Amino acid sequence: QIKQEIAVANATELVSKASESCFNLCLQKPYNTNNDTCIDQCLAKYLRSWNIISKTYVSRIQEAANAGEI
Amino acid sequence: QIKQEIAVANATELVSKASESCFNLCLQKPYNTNNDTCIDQCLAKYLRSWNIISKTYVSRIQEAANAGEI
Amino acid sequence: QIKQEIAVANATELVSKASESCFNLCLQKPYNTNNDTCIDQCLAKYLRSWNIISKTYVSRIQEAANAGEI
Amino acid sequence: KEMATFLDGENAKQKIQSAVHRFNESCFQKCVASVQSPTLSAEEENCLSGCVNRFLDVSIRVANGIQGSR
Amino acid sequence: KEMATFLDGENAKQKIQSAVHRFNESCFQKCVASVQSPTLSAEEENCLSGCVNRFLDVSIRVANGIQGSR
Amino acid sequence: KEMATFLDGENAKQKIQSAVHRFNESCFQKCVASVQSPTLSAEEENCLSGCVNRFLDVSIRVANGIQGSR
Repeated sequence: QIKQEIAVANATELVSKASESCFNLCLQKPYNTNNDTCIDQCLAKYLRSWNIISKTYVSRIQEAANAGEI
Repeated sequence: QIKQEIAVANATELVSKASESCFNLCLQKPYNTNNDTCIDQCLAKYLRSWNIISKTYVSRIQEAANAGEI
Repeated sequence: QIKQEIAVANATELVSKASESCFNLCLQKPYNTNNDTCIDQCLAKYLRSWNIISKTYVSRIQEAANAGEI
Repeated sequence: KEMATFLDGENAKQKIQSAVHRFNESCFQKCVASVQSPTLSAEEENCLSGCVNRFLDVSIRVANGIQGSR
Repeated sequence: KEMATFLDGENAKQKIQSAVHRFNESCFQKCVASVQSPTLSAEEENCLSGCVNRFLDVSIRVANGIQGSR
Repeated sequence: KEMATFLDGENAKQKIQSAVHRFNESCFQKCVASVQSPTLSAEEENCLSGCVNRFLDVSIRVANGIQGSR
């Protein structure tokens, strides 16, 4: 159950941060119209970016652990 | 008592966010002088904005609830 | 032990905020190279700034307390 | 039991208030560029309600997109 | 009882530290634009203390303004 | 005891996830300027991994610098 709560918290955080980034990249004042194509492409990019960041970060931690630094 | 704690937390949050927005709109480097008129007008605008955002947001939630979406 | 936890939390916050400020001042896209001299100078400035902010803030609180305002 | 219902209700109210604070901070910054009077212009009001409505549209689309991609 | 007093004191200290972190992050960003040396210029120091003093002035005015509008 | 180990592990995982969210938000903003397609360009991918790697370098240098200055 704790695992599930963490998963929910992570999904919520991801939705919130991706929404904000994509709102800023896709919409303009005075915000009268949607731009769904842009949002979908932006979300796809955001998730790909997440994977790159995650992979790079975890491998840095791994290296540091192997070198006995942490 | 819980209600009161929430009210205090909300007021604190409002003061903090309004102060930051109005500082940025009203003051310039090197920050040697105040600009009270601007701050008062900015705060008035900030509170009006809060009401618009709150009304719009709550009515969207209402709609979604009525449509059985949430 | 509580004191120690607070000290750790403060150091963590300081590292995180100083790193972000100095990253933004010292590094440029595409972030392929470090700039250690700039980071060291930036950190020195950040810590000096912290001392000024802290001194000014505490003396304002002191004044307000002496005037019976808080 | 009644206490739990009360707390759930307070909790939901608190989440809504937090969201309104967050939206207002972001939309005020995007929509209000100057403070010459204490009232909002029609243009600013239109921008503010558009901002929160589009932000909710984007969040719903992003949440659905993330669920679909699993 | 002594524990409670100790905790209150630590709590107050912690709040001050958090505020200093927040002010320093924001004022450093506003006042320090380049990092050519490890020391702050007189202009930067003046800007930093002005920034925190004016921010406190604004916060007090906003807090009073919100209380008055109730 | 097993519960404690489990919680420690979940806690570490959660910290990593939070850091990835934070890095991704910041690096996506710095590295992705437009959304014409759902894929990242080679340039954007290079920028993203550089961004997180340099950010970790800076954080380590800053953490060591702060410890050294005590």
